[in-house]
Amino acid sequence: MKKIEAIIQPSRFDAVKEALHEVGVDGMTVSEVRGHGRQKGHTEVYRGSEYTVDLLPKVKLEMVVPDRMADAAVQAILKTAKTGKIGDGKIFLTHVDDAIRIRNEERGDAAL
Amino acid sequence: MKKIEAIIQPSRFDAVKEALHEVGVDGMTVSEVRGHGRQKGHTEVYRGSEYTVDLLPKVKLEMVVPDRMADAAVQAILKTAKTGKIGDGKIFLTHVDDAIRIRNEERGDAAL
Amino acid sequence: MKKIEAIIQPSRFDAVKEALHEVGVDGMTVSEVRGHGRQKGHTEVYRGSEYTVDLLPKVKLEMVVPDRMADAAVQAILKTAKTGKIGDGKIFLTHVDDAIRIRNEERGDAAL
Amino acid sequence: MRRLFLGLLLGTLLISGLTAAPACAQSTDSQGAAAGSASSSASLQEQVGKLQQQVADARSSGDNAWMLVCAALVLMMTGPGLALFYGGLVRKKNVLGTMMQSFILLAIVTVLWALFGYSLVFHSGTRFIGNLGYLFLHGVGAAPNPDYAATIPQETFMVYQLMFAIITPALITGAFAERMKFSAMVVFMILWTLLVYDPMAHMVWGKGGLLNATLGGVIPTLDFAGGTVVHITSGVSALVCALYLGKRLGYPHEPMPPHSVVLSFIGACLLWVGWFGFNAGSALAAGSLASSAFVATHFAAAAAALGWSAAEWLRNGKASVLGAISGAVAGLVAITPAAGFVGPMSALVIGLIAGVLCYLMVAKVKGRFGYDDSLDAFGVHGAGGTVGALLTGVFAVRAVNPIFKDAQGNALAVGLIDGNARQVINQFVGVVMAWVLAIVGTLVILKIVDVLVGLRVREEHEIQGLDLSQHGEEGYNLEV
Amino acid sequence: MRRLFLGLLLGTLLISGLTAAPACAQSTDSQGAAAGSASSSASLQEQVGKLQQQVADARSSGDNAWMLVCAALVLMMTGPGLALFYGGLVRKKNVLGTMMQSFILLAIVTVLWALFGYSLVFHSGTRFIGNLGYLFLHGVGAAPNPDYAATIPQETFMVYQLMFAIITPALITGAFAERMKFSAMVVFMILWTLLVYDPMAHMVWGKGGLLNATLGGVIPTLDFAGGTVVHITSGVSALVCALYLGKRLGYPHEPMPPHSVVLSFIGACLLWVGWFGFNAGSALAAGSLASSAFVATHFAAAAAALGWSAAEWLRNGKASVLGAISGAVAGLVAITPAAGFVGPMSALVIGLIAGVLCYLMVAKVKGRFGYDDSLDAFGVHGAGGTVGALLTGVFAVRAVNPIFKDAQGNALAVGLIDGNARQVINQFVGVVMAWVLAIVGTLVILKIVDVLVGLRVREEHEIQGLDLSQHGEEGYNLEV
Amino acid sequence: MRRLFLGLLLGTLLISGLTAAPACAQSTDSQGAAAGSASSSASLQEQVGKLQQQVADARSSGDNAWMLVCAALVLMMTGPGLALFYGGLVRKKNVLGTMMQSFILLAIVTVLWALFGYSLVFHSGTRFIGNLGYLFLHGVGAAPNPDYAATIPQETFMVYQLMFAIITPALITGAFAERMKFSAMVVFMILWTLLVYDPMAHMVWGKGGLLNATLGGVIPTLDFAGGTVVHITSGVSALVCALYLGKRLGYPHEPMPPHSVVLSFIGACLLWVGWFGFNAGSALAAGSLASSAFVATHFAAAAAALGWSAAEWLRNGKASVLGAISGAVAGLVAITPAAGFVGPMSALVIGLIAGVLCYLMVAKVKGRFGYDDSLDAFGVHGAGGTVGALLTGVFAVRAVNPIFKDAQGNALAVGLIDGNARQVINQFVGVVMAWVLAIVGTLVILKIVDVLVGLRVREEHEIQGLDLSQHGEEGYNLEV
Ligand SMILES: Nc1ncnc2c1ncn2[C@@H]1O[C@H](COP(=O)(O)OP(=O)(O)O)[C@@H](O)[C@H]1O
Ligand SMILES: Nc1ncnc2c1ncn2[C@@H]1O[C@H](COP(=O)(O)OP(=O)(O)O)[C@@H](O)[C@H]1O
Ligand SMILES: Nc1ncnc2c1ncn2[C@@H]1O[C@H](COP(=O)(O)OP(=O)(O)O)[C@@H](O)[C@H]1O
Repeated sequence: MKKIEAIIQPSRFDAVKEALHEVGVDGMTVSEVRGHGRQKGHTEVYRGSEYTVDLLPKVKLEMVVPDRMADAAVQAILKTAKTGKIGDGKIFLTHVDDAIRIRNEERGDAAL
Repeated sequence: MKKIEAIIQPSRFDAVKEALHEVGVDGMTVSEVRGHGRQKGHTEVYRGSEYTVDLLPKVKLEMVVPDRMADAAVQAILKTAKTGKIGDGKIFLTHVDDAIRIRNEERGDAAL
Repeated sequence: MKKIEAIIQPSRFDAVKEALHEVGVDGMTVSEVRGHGRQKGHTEVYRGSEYTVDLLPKVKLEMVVPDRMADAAVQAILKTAKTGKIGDGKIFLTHVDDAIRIRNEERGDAAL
Repeated sequence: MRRLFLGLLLGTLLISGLTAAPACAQSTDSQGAAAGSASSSASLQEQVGKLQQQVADARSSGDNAWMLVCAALVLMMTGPGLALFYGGLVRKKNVLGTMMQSFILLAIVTVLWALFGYSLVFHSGTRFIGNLGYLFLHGVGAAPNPDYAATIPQETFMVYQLMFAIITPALITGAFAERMKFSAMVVFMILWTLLVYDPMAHMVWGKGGLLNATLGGVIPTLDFAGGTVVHITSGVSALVCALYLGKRLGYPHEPMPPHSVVLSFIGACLLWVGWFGFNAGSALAAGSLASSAFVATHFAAAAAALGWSAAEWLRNGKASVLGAISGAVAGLVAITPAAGFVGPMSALVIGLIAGVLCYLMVAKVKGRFGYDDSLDAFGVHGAGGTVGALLTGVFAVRAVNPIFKDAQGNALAVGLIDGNARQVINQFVGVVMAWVLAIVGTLVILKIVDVLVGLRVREEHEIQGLDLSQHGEEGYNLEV
Repeated sequence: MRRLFLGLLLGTLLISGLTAAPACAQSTDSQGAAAGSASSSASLQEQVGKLQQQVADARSSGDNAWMLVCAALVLMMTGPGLALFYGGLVRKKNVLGTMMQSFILLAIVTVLWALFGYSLVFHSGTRFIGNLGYLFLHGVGAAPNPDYAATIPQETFMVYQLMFAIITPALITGAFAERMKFSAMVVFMILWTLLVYDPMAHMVWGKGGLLNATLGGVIPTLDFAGGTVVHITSGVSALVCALYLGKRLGYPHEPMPPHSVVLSFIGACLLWVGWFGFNAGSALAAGSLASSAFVATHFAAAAAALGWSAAEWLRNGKASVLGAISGAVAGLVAITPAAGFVGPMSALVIGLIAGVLCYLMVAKVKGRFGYDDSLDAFGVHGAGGTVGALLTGVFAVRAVNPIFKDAQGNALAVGLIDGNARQVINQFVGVVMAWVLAIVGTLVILKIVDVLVGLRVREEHEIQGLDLSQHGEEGYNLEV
Repeated sequence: MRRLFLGLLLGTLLISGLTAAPACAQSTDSQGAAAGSASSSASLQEQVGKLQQQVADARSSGDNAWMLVCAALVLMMTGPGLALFYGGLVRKKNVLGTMMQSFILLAIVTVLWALFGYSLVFHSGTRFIGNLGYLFLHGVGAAPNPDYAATIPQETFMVYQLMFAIITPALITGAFAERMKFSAMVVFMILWTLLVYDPMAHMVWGKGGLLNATLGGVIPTLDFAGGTVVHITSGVSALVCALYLGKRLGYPHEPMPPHSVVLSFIGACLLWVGWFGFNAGSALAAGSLASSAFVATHFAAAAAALGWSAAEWLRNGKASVLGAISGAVAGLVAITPAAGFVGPMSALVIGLIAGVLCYLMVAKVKGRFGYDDSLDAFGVHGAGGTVGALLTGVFAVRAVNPIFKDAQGNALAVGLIDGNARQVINQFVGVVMAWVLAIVGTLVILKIVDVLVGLRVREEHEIQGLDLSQHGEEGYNLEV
């Protein structure tokens, strides 16, 4: 099974979630993160002292899916998260050894 | 060495931490995440406009352990995080290549 | 390519970011986490009821880099994040299968 | 620490030893002194003459104390009250931008008022606007203006009324929250104050104004503390703004829950507290009319909170906190024109009606028509103000406020339940005037501002939020 | 922006040119007018007669101004004051539910008070409860009720006292925080107001009440602003609730730190500010007794904050913010019954004692007995109120308030240090009455409500939190 | 610590025993009398005599109502006002520590004031400090002190002035925020109150003080509500502290943005509201001077908010919320000494100047010199206070306040624009005195405290934050 980690623009999150749902990915874990990359940040000024914020709010989705679903999931994300502007984010794919559903201790693909 | 990632109910966190401690897992990194899965969320209504929240608060534990401890750790989590209801969460196991303790640059299992 | 996950002291974050920038690592994703380890926490007392906080604020950096850059990145982190005191944090290295830049669907090292 | 402390103690004792000496001579009772001691030589007539002045001063001292406090309370309604109420309702990224809109109005309207606003409203002039006799507050000083308030310095009256001129435009900002350019807002508000608020306030409250009930108006409309002047003008203008600017990106599909009902709660409570200054202060003196208006205000707020909560409970099975506080505000809005005219039981009824009605406006009507009145400025202030203005015509009674008198000075019937059905019509006329002025004025101003500076922020700025895009700041920086 | 600005400036100048004309006639000095100009023809006696009424009005204006402000201040104590103080102390998931309990009481108690509550407390009746002469506030209007306050409209007195009736039950909510059903709370509070508050308030403050010190009571108990009526009844009822409902899930093993000491801090400060309305307002006039009560209130709060902080410092090596603000509240509670009877130095002593004592209650006693008085409503209000009521018997002096007089009108000793040891016993009786009434009344009501609707939320609702489970909302939605 | 504590307790009891004595005999009850029925048998003269007392009481009732409210408002400025303003500006880890500094001063300064502070300031004594005639508030009761305020109980005056003594040291805490030990702060403040505030306040406001403008001072300096006494002393001492303590770790490289501009916003608004008590209350009565000061205060705040915002807009292309609220505070600071002396248009000018100037201080000058005045206590209060004190000499006019009179009682010119150029020099002398006293006094005290307890927290404590290291708490616990 594969873990898909997608870092996306917060404003695209709802669309991405929906698209994933459509290709059959339901389980996911979401966190608020801040991203640093090519996208340039902004400057804030407090009483004359400027400071540059180059960490921008992003949403990180993590979902572990059976190998066969990975592609569809990635496509769903790409389709909905892309705005074509710098800062759209990244997707990373990693191999996961095992998954366990805590509720009933199911393992492997069945647990996803 | 293995990374164990457990997404659990916030209310079970203290118990899980304790159980892990007992089997010898001390180091871990914890984050607040929101989970999406089979567990159905709830509806909030603000001035008559309803909206459905299907992202529920969860706690994510990440711990990297030597291979031989992985099983004990997983069992400890299962034992304490399980309530038997939908939404109890998942455990994922991944292979980790190396670990380094920043303080003294120890590597490998010694760093855990 | 490799994913470097570094859990560091929040007060070292700016220095680490700068050092990584210097060795050519720009993209990274940052999150606020809480760490549990050897570093002992502190006690808070509210109206006479004490409680021990053993989860301390840490910053987690995640960056996926081409294999050849991994070492330099790790060194940069070690150099800047180390204070020599317990609680300095850990670095974990994992193999990543693939990376995709959402904006233009580039894949592999080119996406980083 | 210990040593220091001992040292201090010692020092203190030492000093006290050195100087304790005679001291506290302060004995001759000087309380009476203020009134002047009855010098036996002065003729009684002289004493009485002097007393009359002193009594006037004493009366003024009580009334002025009250009115200054009320002015401070009404300021507190805008900042922090309304700013928090609205600030809590928007998304985190817009909290500062939203609060700033109220705050900058504090500053801008104050300056406009000092320069010419007060004059345009309260100097006599035409039926529709005052003239510039009080330009730069010329002649507005310690002496009372008996047309408006005979027992307090005109300066007090002026600054008290200023607070109304501040909060009224601030109420509008709820309608275009999260999407209007700051610069556009500033220009819009300057024009709106001049073209909508000042005329309307003059018509209702200014000497010789068209709708003034006591100072020579043609159509005597009752508006104790600003149902037409404050709430209808702002609420209806809000609706116009919401329609003209269009919806927020993502509305209504994306959830846009309040980022902090806690902030809104604080704001609502401060609005409630401040509203006593608004309504009871509109008696312009600390007499029993102020007490009556105070009670009516409080009762209407309470009843409306229950009304909204009950309606919600029936419909959703739960009473929400946002509902309860919104209901209270709706009740406060509706009682505003009526506060000094109705008895306590009528206030309960008015509040109850307003609570249920505004709930329906916000939860049903808005959804049906689909406009994006983001923070329900129209649903609460427009609707609540209108129903309040009309119900004032129903529930006003001479027993509370004998405002209409015949030639012999006998009190005449005031509202419908008092036997004066006509008043409902007068109220209706006042309401229509306010609606028309607000709609036309606001449309014209929006058009002007749209052409001059553009109304809406750019799409990416709307996504980024007003705080960063308009002000270069963030509301919260909670990372370590 | 720049162009617009210029345009505006130009426009302004233009208008000023057009209308600058004559204007500012406002010249005839009208300051004296209020007092009536001394028409030489009127007989002196007539003038004096008229003056007497005007003086009464002037006096009333000052006192009424004060009392209306105090009413607003006491409202501010409940919302946002207490709501924030309590709201900050609970976990995030319960913040709205906790604040809502205070807020809905604002609404509910107001309506009950308007319908019959005021009558039950302040109309004369039996020794234990008033009769229904003031039902629906019949006869409660502009005229003062000289039994209670001769210089302010009875409506003012009524609404001021209402604010006490609101905050008292709201204090109880601290004991059952984070686990009581909203519906159960509502029913409980309606009954509690009727069966505990109204009788107790009548006994102590109502004309002919059993414990009334000046209006025909049998056992003259001193309670200036509500030590027995407000703090003991609420604090002891709180303890009963905490015991009856049982502990929160996880208590005391799971940590349940305040989710925002910042909110509690704001709340505590607003309580302090509002308490001046509570205590100094209880003089029911703006004379020197109000000043004295104001000073005593402030001093006790300060001393108690230091007392609690010092105790903490000794025990933990640190003074906490939560400790300092809790101490201030404890001092305010303890000085409440005493405020209008004791001198400033005694107030410092009372505050200091209360600060240390309440700290011990909360940090030691509670732990030993193991009840879950979640926000220490008993530890602070029950204990602080009790010690304050007793110390009032010790420190009350006629120099501050000559409340007891002999037949010749000479002031008699008031408290123990004034030479009247008996008063301590009277205070003790008052305290016992309040404890007994609170315990019995609350137990009965809890039983009833438990049977009717059930007291506690379901376990999963308690875990989910009151905000979502009871109100369908969240306090904070900080995600973008 | 423990022993000391006992000593204090003992001492207090002792004092309360010694002074509980007779005290001030509560003027004959005039409450019911107010309406006084004209008994036809009483001679007219008697009636008039009685009326005179009643008029004095009525007057006092209005003024006392006002002054008690003002005292409450000024308390609200420190807590929650200033505490929030400052608390929002620091990083999250220091929010409680910062707010605690204000709060503990509420408690400490109150006790010091009760014991000897009031006496040192307001009892006559030398030109530099009062003597101990009012030790333990001996003789400070219901009777007015006509030297200061003839129409209110001296107790009211005392507690009102206390609120100024509280907020002044609290302002300093902005300079050493995020790095000073709590224990050091406590000791520093006790000494500072004694050695800087009390003398300065006596010199300017105390009878016979060197700079007192009306009660026998040598160099009549105008300071209506505390430009020199409050803002210069605190602001300049703040600068000294910032320099002495050195920069925060990481300053200025690490970003240290305000953790919650929202909190600061609430604080600033409450400061604005409370400032009416501060400035208009300094009229010490509810007459037209209070109204005038109220208006000047409000206008200056508004103009300064615009001034700062405009300056920012010009320089950064954006007006920030933090800028607008900082500007308002700067305007309030600058108008403080002038409030009761200048007309409304002058107030606008003063505000505008202060807004721009303080912006430059904070955004340019601070950066150039590189000191770490963390929350700009010097930039706003030191600079704003100084410019305000000087401009008072320019804009003060007899038309607003005829403070200087010739032998015949004719009003003399007051400030420069009134024709009295000398006053600017007097103001300058006052300013210099305040600067010198603040610099020298603060340096000495810092040295002492540094030796005794050490000023700065340990490095790891600074990183951890004051909340945890000094108080063992956290401001927010938002995890479920
Ligand atoms: N190498 C990386 N490792 C981890 N996260 C990355 C990496 N590169 C980019 N990111 C994440 O992706 C986000 C978008 O990347 P950025 O370079 O700004 O835009 P783009 O991918 O469009 O060039 C960043 O904000 C960061 O969160
Ligand atoms: N495939 C997945 N990848 C990542 N996280 C998942 C996945 N499936 C579930 N989760 C996490 O586990 C939580 C519980 O899953 P859910 O389906 O609701 O309950 P259950 O596992 O008991 O069926 C989710 O809220 C989510 O955070
Ligand atoms: N095995 C582990 N898995 C995941 N995170 C860990 C692990 N061990 C330590 N950490 C993280 O590293 C941080 C520092 O570890 P700690 O043991 O306190 O100090 P040190 O590494 O210097 O001995 C912890 O707070 C935690 O966030």
